[in-house]
Amino acid sequence: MTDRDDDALLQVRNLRKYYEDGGGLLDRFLGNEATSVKAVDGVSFDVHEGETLGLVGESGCGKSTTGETLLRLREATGGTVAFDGEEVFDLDDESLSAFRRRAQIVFQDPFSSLDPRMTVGAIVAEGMRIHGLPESDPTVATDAELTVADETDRTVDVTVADDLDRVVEAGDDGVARVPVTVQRVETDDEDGVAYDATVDEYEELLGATVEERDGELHVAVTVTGSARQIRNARAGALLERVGLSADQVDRYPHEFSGGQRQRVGIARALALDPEFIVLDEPVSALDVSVQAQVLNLLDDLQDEFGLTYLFIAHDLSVVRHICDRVAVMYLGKVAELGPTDEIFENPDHPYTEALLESVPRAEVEEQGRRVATLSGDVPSPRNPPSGCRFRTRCPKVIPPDDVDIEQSAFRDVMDLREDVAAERLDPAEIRETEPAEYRKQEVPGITGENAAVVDEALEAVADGEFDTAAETLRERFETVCETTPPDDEPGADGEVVACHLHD
Amino acid sequence: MISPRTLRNLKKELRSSALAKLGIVLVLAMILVAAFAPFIALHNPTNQDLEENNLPPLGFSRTTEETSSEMVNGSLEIVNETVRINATASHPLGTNSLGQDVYSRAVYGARTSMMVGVLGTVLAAVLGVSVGLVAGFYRGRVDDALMRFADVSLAFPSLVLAIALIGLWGRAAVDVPDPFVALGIVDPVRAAFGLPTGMPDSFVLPGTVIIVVGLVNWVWFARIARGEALSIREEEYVKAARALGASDARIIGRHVLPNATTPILVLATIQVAAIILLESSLSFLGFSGTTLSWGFDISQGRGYLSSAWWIATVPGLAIVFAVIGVNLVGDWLRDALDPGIEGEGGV
Amino acid sequence: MSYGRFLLKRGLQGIGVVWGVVTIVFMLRFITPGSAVDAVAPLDASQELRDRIAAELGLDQPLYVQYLDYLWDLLQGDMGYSYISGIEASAQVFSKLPATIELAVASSIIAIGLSIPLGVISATRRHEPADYAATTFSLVGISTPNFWLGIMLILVLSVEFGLFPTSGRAFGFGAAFSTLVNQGVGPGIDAFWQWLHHIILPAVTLGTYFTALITRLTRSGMLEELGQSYVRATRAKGLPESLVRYKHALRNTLIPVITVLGLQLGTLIGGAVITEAVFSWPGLGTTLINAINARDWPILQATLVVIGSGFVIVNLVVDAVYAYLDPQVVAE
Amino acid sequence: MTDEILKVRNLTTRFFTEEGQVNAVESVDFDVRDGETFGIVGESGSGKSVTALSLIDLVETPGRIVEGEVWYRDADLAEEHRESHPDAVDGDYVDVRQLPESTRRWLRGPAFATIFQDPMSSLNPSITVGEQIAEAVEVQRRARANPRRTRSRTQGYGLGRLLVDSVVPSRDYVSEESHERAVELLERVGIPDPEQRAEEYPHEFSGGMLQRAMVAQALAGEPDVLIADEPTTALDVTIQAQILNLLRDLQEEEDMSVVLITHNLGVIARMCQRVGVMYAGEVVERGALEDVFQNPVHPYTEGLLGSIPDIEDPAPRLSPIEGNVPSLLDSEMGEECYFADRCPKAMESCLHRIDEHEAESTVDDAAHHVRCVLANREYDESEALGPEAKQEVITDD
Repeated sequence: MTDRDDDALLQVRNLRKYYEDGGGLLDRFLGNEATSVKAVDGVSFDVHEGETLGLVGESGCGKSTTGETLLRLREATGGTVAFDGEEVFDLDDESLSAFRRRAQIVFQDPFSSLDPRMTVGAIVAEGMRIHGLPESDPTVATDAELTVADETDRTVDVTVADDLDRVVEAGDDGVARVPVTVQRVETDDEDGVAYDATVDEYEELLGATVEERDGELHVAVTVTGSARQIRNARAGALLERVGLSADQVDRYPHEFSGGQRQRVGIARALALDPEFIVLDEPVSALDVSVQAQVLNLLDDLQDEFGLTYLFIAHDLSVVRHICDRVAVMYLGKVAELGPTDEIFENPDHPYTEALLESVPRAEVEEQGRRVATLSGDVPSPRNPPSGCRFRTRCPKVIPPDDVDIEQSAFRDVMDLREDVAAERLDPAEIRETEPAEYRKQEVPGITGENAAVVDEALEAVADGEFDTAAETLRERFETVCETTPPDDEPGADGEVVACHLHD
Repeated sequence: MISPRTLRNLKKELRSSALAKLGIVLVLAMILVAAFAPFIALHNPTNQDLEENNLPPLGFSRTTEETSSEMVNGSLEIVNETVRINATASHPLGTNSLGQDVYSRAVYGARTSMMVGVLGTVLAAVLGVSVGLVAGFYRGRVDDALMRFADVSLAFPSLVLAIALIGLWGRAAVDVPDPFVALGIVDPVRAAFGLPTGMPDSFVLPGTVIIVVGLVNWVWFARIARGEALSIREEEYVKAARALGASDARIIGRHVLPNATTPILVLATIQVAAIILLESSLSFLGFSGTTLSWGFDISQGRGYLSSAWWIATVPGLAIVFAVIGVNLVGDWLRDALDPGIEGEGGV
Repeated sequence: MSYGRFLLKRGLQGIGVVWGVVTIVFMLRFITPGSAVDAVAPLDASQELRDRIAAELGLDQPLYVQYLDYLWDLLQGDMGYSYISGIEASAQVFSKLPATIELAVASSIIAIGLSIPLGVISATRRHEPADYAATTFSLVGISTPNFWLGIMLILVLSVEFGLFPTSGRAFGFGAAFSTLVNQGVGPGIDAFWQWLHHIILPAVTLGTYFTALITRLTRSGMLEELGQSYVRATRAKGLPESLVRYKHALRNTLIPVITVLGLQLGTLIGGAVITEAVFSWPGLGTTLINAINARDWPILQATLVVIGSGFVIVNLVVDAVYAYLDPQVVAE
Repeated sequence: MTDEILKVRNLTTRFFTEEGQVNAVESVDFDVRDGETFGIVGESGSGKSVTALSLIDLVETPGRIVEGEVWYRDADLAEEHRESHPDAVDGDYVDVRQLPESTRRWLRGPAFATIFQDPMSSLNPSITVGEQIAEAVEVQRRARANPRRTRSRTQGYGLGRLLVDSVVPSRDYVSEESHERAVELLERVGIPDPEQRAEEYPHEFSGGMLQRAMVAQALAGEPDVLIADEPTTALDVTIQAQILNLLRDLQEEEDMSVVLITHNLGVIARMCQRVGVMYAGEVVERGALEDVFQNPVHPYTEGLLGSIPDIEDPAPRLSPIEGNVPSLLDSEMGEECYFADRCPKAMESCLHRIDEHEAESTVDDAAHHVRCVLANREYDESEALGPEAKQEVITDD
């Protein structure tokens, strides 16, 4: 187990999430055994402050489930998640609520991530309403930049309510400051002159009163806006910040395009000014041109607010563009984890290699490129393959060292073993085409002892004895990939290559 | 509560569908008739006048055999003559066997149907939606228990269960004072129009029937609410709310319920129509707490089919038009809002 | 999960529902004001006489004992004896059952036979006369109370034109069938004609609401199905329109329609009760109403149990057809 | 000059909705050559899918193909209609738009075949995959048996039988050979253990396998042109690669032309020889892949290429196209180029309708058409449209 990497904001260790189904009383009685889908089956990684860690993989690999489980939006089956040193799964309600303010999430589908019956302003402000924000932070001092119109000949002192920071954000020096001007006003009542103070920012939320006491002007600046009005103003500001306009606060989600809705989702996540945001496929549902706008926005926000991102996606070119480090997931486990350039330039894990190879590049050289594709389909997470889960499709599956066989031939043997295990072969057809002949078609590249064993197995299949066939093939061709699962614990450098080629 | 998009869809559908317009007209008519019954009824529906019983409606006449005895040269003779009875203007739709005005009883019958239909639906909705939302949202054992109980209560046809419960619990009814009569504005207005005064100062609200109807139909609302809760809780905006730290109660109240209103609203219109039919069936079978009901009038008219067909026909037509109106409004809501519920609800 | 195991599971759930039905029927007695003794004992019976009756009926036992006795008797088919007529409750109820089944089956045949074609025609010939006719008929159909429809049919067809009997049930289907078998074709045909002659009006009365309901369902289901993308893809491969409509769209339309059939069975049986009252058709409906009015508990409970379990059995049949049509149901 | 199998001229499809007339496809021209893969790329709302549906005449109300010719090369068909539809025949080419609707429907299968984006929703969930492919084979077999009468395809299969079949799935309509052919087709597209899989239902297939089954179904009629509408968008990248390889192999072996419609420029680059870029219902640029990708003339094509993160050497920042996709409501579409409000090089001359200009092309036999004034003039800063002019363009009427 690696030591606790102290400056990591998030430490995920051996996270597991299984979905039980068919567990009803009746089902068990009837013998349909309860099966559990192992969506996330032991995932470990760290996320450092200010970093963007990519979590990439094909559908069904468990990346979204990981994102949601570590925010406790789903009940974890096992493992631990430490956020800034605190164990998230053990937080009591009160500290969980504090955690919620520091860690937020943005979702994928623009049409399902916003409540259609709420105005955009209410959506963005909901977080503040739940946490009773904006509350005043006692440590923030409040002050006014006083400008006194020249002809006023009185000395002026200003007192500012200490909850001013509910409206005006503290500057870099940690002080919430608001410009106030005081000037003399001609009035027609008996003493002909009066003094008036106005606040030049957030007029509708702040008020300034001026009193003349024994020759001196006392100006008091107070917060007059209601909590709701302040939240609405803050929501408007957030909408501006994500590229929409404040006066759209009262519009409804159906009046916005996909790209604009994602911006509202981002504004909602920013409302509690979190430190860490899980971006669960934020741009996958968007068109390319809108996608670029949102990616640029996410970049700018990260720099401005020092945010840490967990960026979940299946589009590798987007991940390459935005992530500092990348974790590639396959069937609920981490296959490879490391710095983005290293992973993309020279991938170690065969699955990462296959992924990068498959991605079509938008350039002329791509024309007619022949891609060596993986065989078969992603296995069902209900009963994942033993040992290394990628062995059923891996083009570099390791033959036993006492067997010399060429890689592509060994892949054919392994495919044959899959078919025998799933009883997908037709005994009559093998009988008819003679095992040796059938072997030549299915597994061309093998000779000698290897060929003999395969023929013997096919003979068994022809007699319908799939088990003996599987056993004969296993004795000779059993590979380390199927017996022992590769090590997917992050090393000292936090990297992972879960493949026996690299043990 | 109703989002502008829903209003826009409703208007758009209304513009393009004549049936929707007809539906709204019929329903509004029924509401007005029910509300202002004391003004538009010609007579006090309960006044009996045995001289003028079984009067035919305008445009029809009735013949009847009358036997009278006469002294004809010293001996008693039975004389049979056929007498033609014509309609009278004061009873345009005729009178029933007790001489009560058929039109006025139909008008007051609207009030009963409307009350039972709406209140019954509200009770069923409140019961069903709250249980359904909780079961759908929390799933697990709560949900299983509800589904089994729903299956069981679906095994009892609403009418069968209603008859049993009303039969056993009795027909308690509540005397509700008529607001307009209480204000004393009815008689002066009627006098101004030359209509007979002395309208009933209260009308009977069949309490047991409303409660039973509510109890019998809550399952439909529970099923719909559960279905909605099950699908809405998986929506991303619910997960986002949970990520913001919203409590379950807030999520159900602020996100699940508002988004579930559309199918519930459509089901409610279906249920109002179904309950009007159910109430009239109950009162037809004599299981209603009030005699001022369309079903009861139809059962009275059943005995006089050959001689006074209008006694049973008029209240029946009233039911048909009222229910057609409510069903058309239901179709309008379903076409405009497309809640995706088919075939749910019913008697 | 294979088809057989799916049915087995539904069967077990069905038994659970029947058990629920029986429990509710048993509980009914305890949520009703007044004691069961009142139904039996004469009004002026002395307290001592009333206690003896109560003991005899086992009402003095603790609740759960009564419940277990009730269940045990039920399992043996013994539903007690009618307080009024003294006849065995199960005998009386089962003698009335065929009449109700006849009525329900006859109206279902009319309903399903008429509504599926009507719904399909009005969906495929939208905005044409056929569509408007079907839509109007179905709207009026579900808005008409069936008892009033019955009375109007009697008024017009029986009283005015004397085509049909106003009430009663001459031959049961079984009786007509046995006449055919024992007394040969002549009387058999006559018996069947009598049976048919009496059942037409009640069946039409009960069937109308159901026909209208299924027509509307089939129509909207068909319209929705024709909008699905697999219909467009099927047309794209060159399939003739008739195949697209009937072999593909109609098949998937029937699945939700059949589900709703199961749900709306309660409406059918409820309707039967009131139709029997209108036509004084000697079925469970009339039995139920009389039992309620007379507080004849054994008969009341027996009727409810039979109706409830009949409902569960029919629902099982509906599930079987539904699972057969839609393979995904079994897979879930 | 290889011969064109399909020439589309001035194709215009509009939707007449309550909100008004939507110009989904606006005078689209393109050709598809023998054995070629022609790509149509564009973002959502660009009209690329409606173009596909218009080709196979499956535009449903409220949509209607308002105008346009679809010239399809088929000598026998041309011969057949030379007298009856003289102006619909030009040499071996026939304008299918002028043929009767039934003949156009007859072309689906032997002439055009289509595969759609989401295979799961393109197959009937309650009928086995084998049966649905066998159906496609059967329909072609019966059509070929007696081409004259279209009723032929339902001969001996009356309405009564149909109704029964809608409840009890039977194999009456489909002959035994068609079932065997279906299994062969499943094997042909690389589905293991085809006999067994043919008996399974769509929900028992993975996305990739089901898309292969859709391709098998498309091959039933040995089509000349396979129209693939976003065939791999719903698939993972490794499965996508398998399907693209399959499409290329089939294209070569079956000597079939492919119209590939997608929003993914990478897929276009890998598969297509020539490509058309669509924006707001119009083909704004079309030509050889090299021309369109390496020296794009239309600013939208440039913007599109600039928005894609490059997997090989990622730029620090993307250069997206500002603004949003315009509404296609006729009332809101002015006379100007529809991209004017978002175009970095918009000029005065862009404020009126622009038709296709011929731009220079590096590839010899492929013309490079661009619907933009920049095709034959330089961008002139002085004439540039200011931001307020652009804003005014959006809300001009």
